[in-house]
Amino acid sequence: MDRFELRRQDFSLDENQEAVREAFAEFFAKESPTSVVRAAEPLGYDEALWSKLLGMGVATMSLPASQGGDDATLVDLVLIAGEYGRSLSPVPLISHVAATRLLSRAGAPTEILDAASHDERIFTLAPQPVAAGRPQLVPDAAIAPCVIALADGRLALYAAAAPGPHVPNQGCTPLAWWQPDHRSEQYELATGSGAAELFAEAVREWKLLMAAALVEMTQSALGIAVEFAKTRETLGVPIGTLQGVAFPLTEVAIAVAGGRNLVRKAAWTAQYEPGARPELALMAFNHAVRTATYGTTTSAHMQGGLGFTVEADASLYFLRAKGWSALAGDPAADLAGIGAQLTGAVAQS
Amino acid sequence: MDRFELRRQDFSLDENQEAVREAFAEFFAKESPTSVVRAAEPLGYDEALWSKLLGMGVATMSLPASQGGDDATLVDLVLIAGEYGRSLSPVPLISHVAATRLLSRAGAPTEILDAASHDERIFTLAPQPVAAGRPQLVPDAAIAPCVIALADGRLALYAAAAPGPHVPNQGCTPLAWWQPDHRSEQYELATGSGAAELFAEAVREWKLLMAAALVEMTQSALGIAVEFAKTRETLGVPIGTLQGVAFPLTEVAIAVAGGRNLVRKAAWTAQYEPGARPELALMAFNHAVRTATYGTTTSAHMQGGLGFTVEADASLYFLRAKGWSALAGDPAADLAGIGAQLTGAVAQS
Amino acid sequence: MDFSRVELTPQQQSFAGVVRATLGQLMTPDVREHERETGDGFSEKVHLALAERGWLTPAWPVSEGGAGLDPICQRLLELELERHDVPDITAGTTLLVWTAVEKFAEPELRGKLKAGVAAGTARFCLGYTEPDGGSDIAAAKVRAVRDGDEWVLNGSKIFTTGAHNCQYTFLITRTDPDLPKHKGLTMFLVPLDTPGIEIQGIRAFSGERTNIVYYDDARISDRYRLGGVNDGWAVLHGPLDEEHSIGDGEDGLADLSIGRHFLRPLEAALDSAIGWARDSARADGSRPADDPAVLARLGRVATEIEAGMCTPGPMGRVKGSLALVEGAAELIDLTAPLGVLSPGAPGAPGDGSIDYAHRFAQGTATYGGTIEVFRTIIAQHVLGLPRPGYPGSKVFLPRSRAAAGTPQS
Amino acid sequence: MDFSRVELTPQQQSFAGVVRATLGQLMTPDVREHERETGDGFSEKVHLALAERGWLTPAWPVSEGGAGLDPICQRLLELELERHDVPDITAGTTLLVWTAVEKFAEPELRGKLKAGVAAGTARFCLGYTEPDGGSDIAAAKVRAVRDGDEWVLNGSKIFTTGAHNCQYTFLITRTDPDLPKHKGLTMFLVPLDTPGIEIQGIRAFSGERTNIVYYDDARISDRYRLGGVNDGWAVLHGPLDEEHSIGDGEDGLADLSIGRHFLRPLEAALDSAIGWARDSARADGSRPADDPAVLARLGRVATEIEAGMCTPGPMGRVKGSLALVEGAAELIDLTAPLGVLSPGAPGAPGDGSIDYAHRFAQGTATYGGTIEVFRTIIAQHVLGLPRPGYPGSKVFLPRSRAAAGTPQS
Repeated sequence: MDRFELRRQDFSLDENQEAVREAFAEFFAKESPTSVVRAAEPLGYDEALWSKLLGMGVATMSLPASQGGDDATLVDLVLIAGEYGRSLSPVPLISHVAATRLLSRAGAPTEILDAASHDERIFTLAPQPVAAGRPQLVPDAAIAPCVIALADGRLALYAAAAPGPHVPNQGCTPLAWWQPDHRSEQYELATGSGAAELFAEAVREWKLLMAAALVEMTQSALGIAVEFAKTRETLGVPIGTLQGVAFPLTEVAIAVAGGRNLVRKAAWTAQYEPGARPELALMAFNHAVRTATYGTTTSAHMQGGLGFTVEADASLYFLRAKGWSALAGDPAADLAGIGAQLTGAVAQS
Repeated sequence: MDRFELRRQDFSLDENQEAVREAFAEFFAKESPTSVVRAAEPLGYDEALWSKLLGMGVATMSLPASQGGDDATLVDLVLIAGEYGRSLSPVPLISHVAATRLLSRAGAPTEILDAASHDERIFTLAPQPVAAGRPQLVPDAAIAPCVIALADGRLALYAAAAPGPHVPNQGCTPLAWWQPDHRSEQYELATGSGAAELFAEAVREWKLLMAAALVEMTQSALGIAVEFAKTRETLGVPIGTLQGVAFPLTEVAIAVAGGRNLVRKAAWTAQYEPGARPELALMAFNHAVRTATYGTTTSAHMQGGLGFTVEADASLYFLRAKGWSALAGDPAADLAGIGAQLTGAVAQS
Repeated sequence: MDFSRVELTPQQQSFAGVVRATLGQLMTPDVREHERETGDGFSEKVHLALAERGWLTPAWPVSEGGAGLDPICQRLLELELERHDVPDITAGTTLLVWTAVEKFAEPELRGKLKAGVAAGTARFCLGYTEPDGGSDIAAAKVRAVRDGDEWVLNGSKIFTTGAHNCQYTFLITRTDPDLPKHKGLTMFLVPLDTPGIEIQGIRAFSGERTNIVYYDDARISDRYRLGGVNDGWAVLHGPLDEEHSIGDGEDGLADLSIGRHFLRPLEAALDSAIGWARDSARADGSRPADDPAVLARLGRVATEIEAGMCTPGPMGRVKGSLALVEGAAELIDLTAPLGVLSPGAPGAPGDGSIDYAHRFAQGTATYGGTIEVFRTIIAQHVLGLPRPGYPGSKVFLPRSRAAAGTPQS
Repeated sequence: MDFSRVELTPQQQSFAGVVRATLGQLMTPDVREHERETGDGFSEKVHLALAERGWLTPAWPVSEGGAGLDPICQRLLELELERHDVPDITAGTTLLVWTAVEKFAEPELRGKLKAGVAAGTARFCLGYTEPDGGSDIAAAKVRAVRDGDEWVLNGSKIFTTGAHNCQYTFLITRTDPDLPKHKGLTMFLVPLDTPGIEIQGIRAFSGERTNIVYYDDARISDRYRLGGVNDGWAVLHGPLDEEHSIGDGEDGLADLSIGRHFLRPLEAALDSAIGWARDSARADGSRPADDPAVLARLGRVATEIEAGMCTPGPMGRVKGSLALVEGAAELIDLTAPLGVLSPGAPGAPGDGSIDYAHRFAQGTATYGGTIEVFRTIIAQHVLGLPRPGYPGSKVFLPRSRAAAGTPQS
C-alpha cells in the first residue's frame, strides 16, 4: 500500500445516496419509535414492521437487475443499515440482506431469491464454520428458518420447517442455537475454496452493515446525552459546561464521526475495488464495536442514575451495543485478521 | 483461590520498613537530584553515586546473614527500588540486586558474592533465554561485565573482561547487545528444571523491583504536574480547577495508589508465601508499566508545551517510563503468563 | 504489612462453621429466585433470620439484640454474607442511617428503634437524591414547612432503594430556601406509612429495583426530626462520610477499597470466562485456554481486579467501578456471543454472570454519587488541587427549570 | 463519495515525475542529518530550491513567483513533500501568516513581502503563545505602546518555532489593558532583526527546536501594524481558523483530517513493527508475525490510523494525536526492548522510527492549542453544549502572579 498515493478523499453523499438515507430515516422514525422497540422485547422481532420494510424493497435492492434487484450499492446499504441502527428496529435486516446477497452471488435459483425478497421466509447466516456435533448461536435464527452455513468446506442453505427456540440475551435479538439438521431441506451453494471465499465475504458484509448500525446507534445515544447535558444542572451550572461531562461526550462524537466515514470508505472500496482492501470492513466493524461500547456506556453514565434505569432510552442503546456486536463472535479476533493482511500486504509490495 | 478467604489486608509499613524507606529517600534526594540524572546522560551511569549506594549495603542486604547479608526482605527491597525510581538515579540497582540474589539462591561461591557486594563488578541478568547465535539486548550490560544467562537449560554466569558498547536508547540506560562469548570466564550456577525455575524467579524479582520503581517514578511525575496545575492559570482560573485537567490527574493518582499497594502485596507474598501466587509480581509489573506510561504522559501533557521540552523535568520521567519498562521485553507478554496461571489454578481448585 | 491467613481460635472456627451452615440453609433457591425477580436487595425471611442470631448488628452486645462478635468473627460473617450472595442492601442502609439516629434521635424514639433495628423490624432507607438533582445532595428542594408540632413535606426523592421494604426513610429537606445552600437543610427520619407518601418502583437494567418517593402534604411529628432545624448538613455528614470513605479499616481486616464489592461480580464473570476457556472447544478442537491471546485477556482482567482490591478509600471506589465496567465489556467480547446470554439461557457461561456483570457495572459508577463526584473529592483532598468556584457551590440558587419535585427520567 | 485513484493527464504525470526526481535530489543525506541535528523543520537550501520552482506558493501564478499548479498538481506536490519528509515547518507558518499580511498589510509592504514569500527570502513565524499563557492566546500580555510613529514592544513569546530562520514574526500584543480581553489586542508583523529582540532556542524531547523570543524595548514602525489598533483578534482569526480547521478541503482531494500528518510517524513506526514481525525470529525460531496476538496488536494500530484518517476537521486533530500517542506506546511495548532504541542505534527497527514516534507524539497534543482546546471547540461547536463562564473568558483580568513577560518553564 502506497501511503502517499493520490486518491480522492470524498466522503460526501451524492443526491441519490442522500435520498436513500432520508427515505429510510423517515421510515424508521415513523414506523419504529422506541415504543415499538420496547414492545418487541425480549424476542426483538416485529413481523408487521418487517413486512413493511420488505415492502421498501430492502432485501433485494442491491442485487443485479438481472436477479430482480435495483443495482443499489454497498454504500446505499450501509446508509440504510445506519438508519436501522439509529432506530434499533426489531427486524432481521442485516442477516437477511447479507444472506440474500450471498445467495445471489452463489447463483441460487430464482425461487429462493424470490422467497428472500418477499415476505415469505427470513434468511440468515451462521457466522462460524460448522464444527460437527457442536451447535452454534446464530443471529436471528429464532425467527429465520433458513440458515446459510459453511460445513466441511461446503456452503449450503438449510431450510427447516420452523426456526429454533429463542435464547434470551442482553440485546433482545432473535438469537438461537443452531446446527445443521439432516432433516432440513438443503441446497448446496458452493464447494471448495470458492465456498470459503463466498462465506468470508458474506461475513465481512454482515460486519460492515453491523458497523454502520452500531455507529449510528451510538450517534442516537450521544444525542440523548447531549440534550441531557444541556439542560440538567448541578452546582448551579448545566452539567454540559463541566469538562468532566463535555470531554467524554466529545470523545464519543469523535469516534462516531470517524467510524461513520470509515464505514463509508470500506463500503465504497468493497463496491468499487472489490478485494483491494478486505481488511477495511473488519477495521470498520472493530472500530464501531469499540465506539458503541464506549459511546453508549458514556451516554448512559452522563445521565447519572437515570441513565441506569430501564425506562430511560439510554438503556436500549447500552444493552444493544454489546447485544448486537457480540453476535458474530469475538470482535477482537478480527484484529488478528487485519494484522495478517498487513504483514502479508507488506510482503507483496 | 478462595476469593472469600479471611486474610489480613494490612498494607501499612512498620517502623523498620519506614526507616529503610526514609534512609534511601534521603540518600537519593541528597545524592541524586535531577542535575545528577541529566549529567549522566546518555549512558545513565554515575560511578561515584553507585559506589556510595553500594556503601549503604544495598547489594547484599537481602541475602541471608550466613552469606554476608542482613536478612532484609523483598518488602524492604521494593521500598528501596521505589525511592530509586522516584529519583531516576543513574545506577544499575535493579539488575544488580536481582542478579546478586540469584547468585545467592544458586549457591554461588563467596568470592563471587563478595564481588557483587562491593564496588568491584556489576552484575546483571539477560532477561530472555539465550537463542544460539542471536544476541539480545541486556539491561545495564554496557556497564556490567558479568551477565547471568540461561542457555540450553543451563544457568551460568558469564564474566567478560569489559562490558559491551552502549546502545543509545530512549530511557538513557546502559543497554547493550550481548551474547555468551566462549572467551568469557564462566561459572555454572544450575542445570535442568532447577535452572529454569531459578531464572524465572530472578526475572520475576527484576520485574517486581522495576514495578516499584515505575510506580514511584510516576508519583514524582504526578507531583510536578499537580504543582503546575495549582499555579498555572488559564481563562482566569488555575488550570487545576478544570475537570479536564483534574480528572486525568486523579486517574494517575488512583493508578499510583493501587500500583504501590499491589507491589507491596506481591513482595510480601513472594517473601512469606513463596510460590503461592507467582502471578502477583507479573500483575504488579504489568500494572506499573501502564501506570507509568499513562501517568508520565499525562504529567507532561498537563504542562502543555512546556512539558514537551527537554528542560522540563517532566521529560525525564516521560522518557524513562518506556525506557525502563521495555528493558525486559514486551510487558504484555506477561499477561498470558498470568492467564495461564489462572486457568491452571482453577483446574487445581 | 500483613496479608496472612488469619489463624482462628477453636471458637472462631466453630463460629465460621455455624455461619456457613446457616447461610447455606437460608439461601434457598426460592430466596435466590425472589431476589432475581424483584431486585430488592432484601428478603424479609432472611433478614429476620439474621436478626434472630444478632447478625444484623453483629458488633452490638447480645443484651441489645446483637451478637457480640469480636472483629475477626464480624469479618468472617461479612465475608460469608458476600460468598452466599445474601441480599443485604436494606440491612446496609439501615446500619448507615442508624449512626445518625443513635446520635440525633430523641431518647424514646432511639430506644424503640434500636430494638427494632436489631430485630430486623425497623429498617431505614436513604432519602437523598431528587429527580432533577443528581449527585448534588445539598441542593435538595423537598420542602419541610413547620406547622405547630408537625412538619409538612412536599416534593419527591429518587433512588430511595428499599423504601418499599422499610419503615423509615432518612430524609434531607429544605427548611429555609433563603439561607445559603448547605445551611437551610433539616434531616428527618420519616415513617413511610405516613399518609401523603407514595412509593413508586423503578427498575435498573441490572435488574435492581429502586424507588421514587412522592411527598404530597405528608405530615410528620417534630419528634422525627434529627438534629437542629437548618442543621441537617451536619447530621447527614456521618452516614455520608461513611458511605464515601473507608470506615475504620484500621484493624487490617477490612477491605482496603470501598469499591471492593463492585469487583465481586467481575470475579464471578472472570471465573465463568476461565471455565469457558478451559472447558470449551473451538472449531479446530483446541480450547480457548490454549490460545495465548485469550490467556492475556483473562490475565488483564485479573490484574485489574487485583489492582482494584489494592486501591484505597475513595480512589478504590472509582477504580472498582472502572475495572468492572471495562472488565465486563472485555469478557463479553472474549466469550462472544456466549457472554451476552441472559441468566437462565441455555449455554450461558456461569448462568449469565458475564451478561449480569456488564449490566450491573453501570450502576456502580453512580452509587452514592457519580464517579465524577469521587474524582472531585480525590482532586481536592488527595491531590490538593484548588476548588472550582461554581455558582451553586456556595449559595443556594432556586432552579430556573422544572418545579421542585417533578420527576424526570 | 469517491476514494478512487486520481487519473492523471500526461502533463500531470510528467509533473509528478519531475517532483519526485527533484525532491529525491534535494533531500540529500546532509539535509536529513542537518534536520536531525537542528530539529529546525527548515533547510534554507531546500527552501530556496523549492522557491526557484515556485513550489513554496504553488497555487500562485508563475508571474507572481508561484507555479500556477492546478489543484491536482498541488495535491501531488503536497503528498510528495510528505513522502520525502521535506522539512517544511517554516514554509507552512509563512503561508499561514501570509493570508493575514495579504489582507491587512499596507500595499507597499505587502508587495515587497509577496515577492519575498515566493522567493523564499521572506519567512514568517507565529508569535502567539506566552510563557505563562498556554493556549489562551487572547490573554496575551506582550505590551505594545505607541510612541509617535513607532511602537515599543516589551514581553516575551514562547513556541515561536522557526524564529531563528525567519525575517518576521506575526505578533499578538496587548495595546489596551483596560479593554475587555479580546478587544485590547493589536497584531504586528515584526522584523526579527529589530534591536531589542533576542531569540533563544528550546528543544523538545522529540528533537524539534522552537524558541522563546524576548522583546526588550524593541521599537518598530507603525507600518508593520496589521489591521486596526485594538482590532487584533479579527486579524488573527483568519490564520488561526485555518490552523484550527480544515481549510477548503471541498475539492475531495485534501485530507479530511487536520490531524492527518500526525499519523505519518505512526505509519512509519507501524511499518517498522510489521517488518520486525515478518523478519525477526523468536527464541523458538517462530516469527512474531506467526503469533495471532502480535497480529492483533498490529491490526489495532492500523485500525486506529485508518479511523484517524477518516475523522474530519478538529475532531480529526484530536483523534490523530491520540491515535499517535497510544499507538506509539503500544508499538514500543510490542517490540520491546527494540522499540526504545534511538535513531542510529544498532538494531533499531526502522532506524528508530518507533522511538521517534513515541517522542514526537506528545507534541501533537499541544500544537496549535492543546487537545483540550480542541475538545472545547468540539463541545461547543459540534455538540452545541453550553459555554462555561470562566472569569477570564469574557474580560481581561490582570494576572495576580508572574509579571508580564517573565519566562517560565
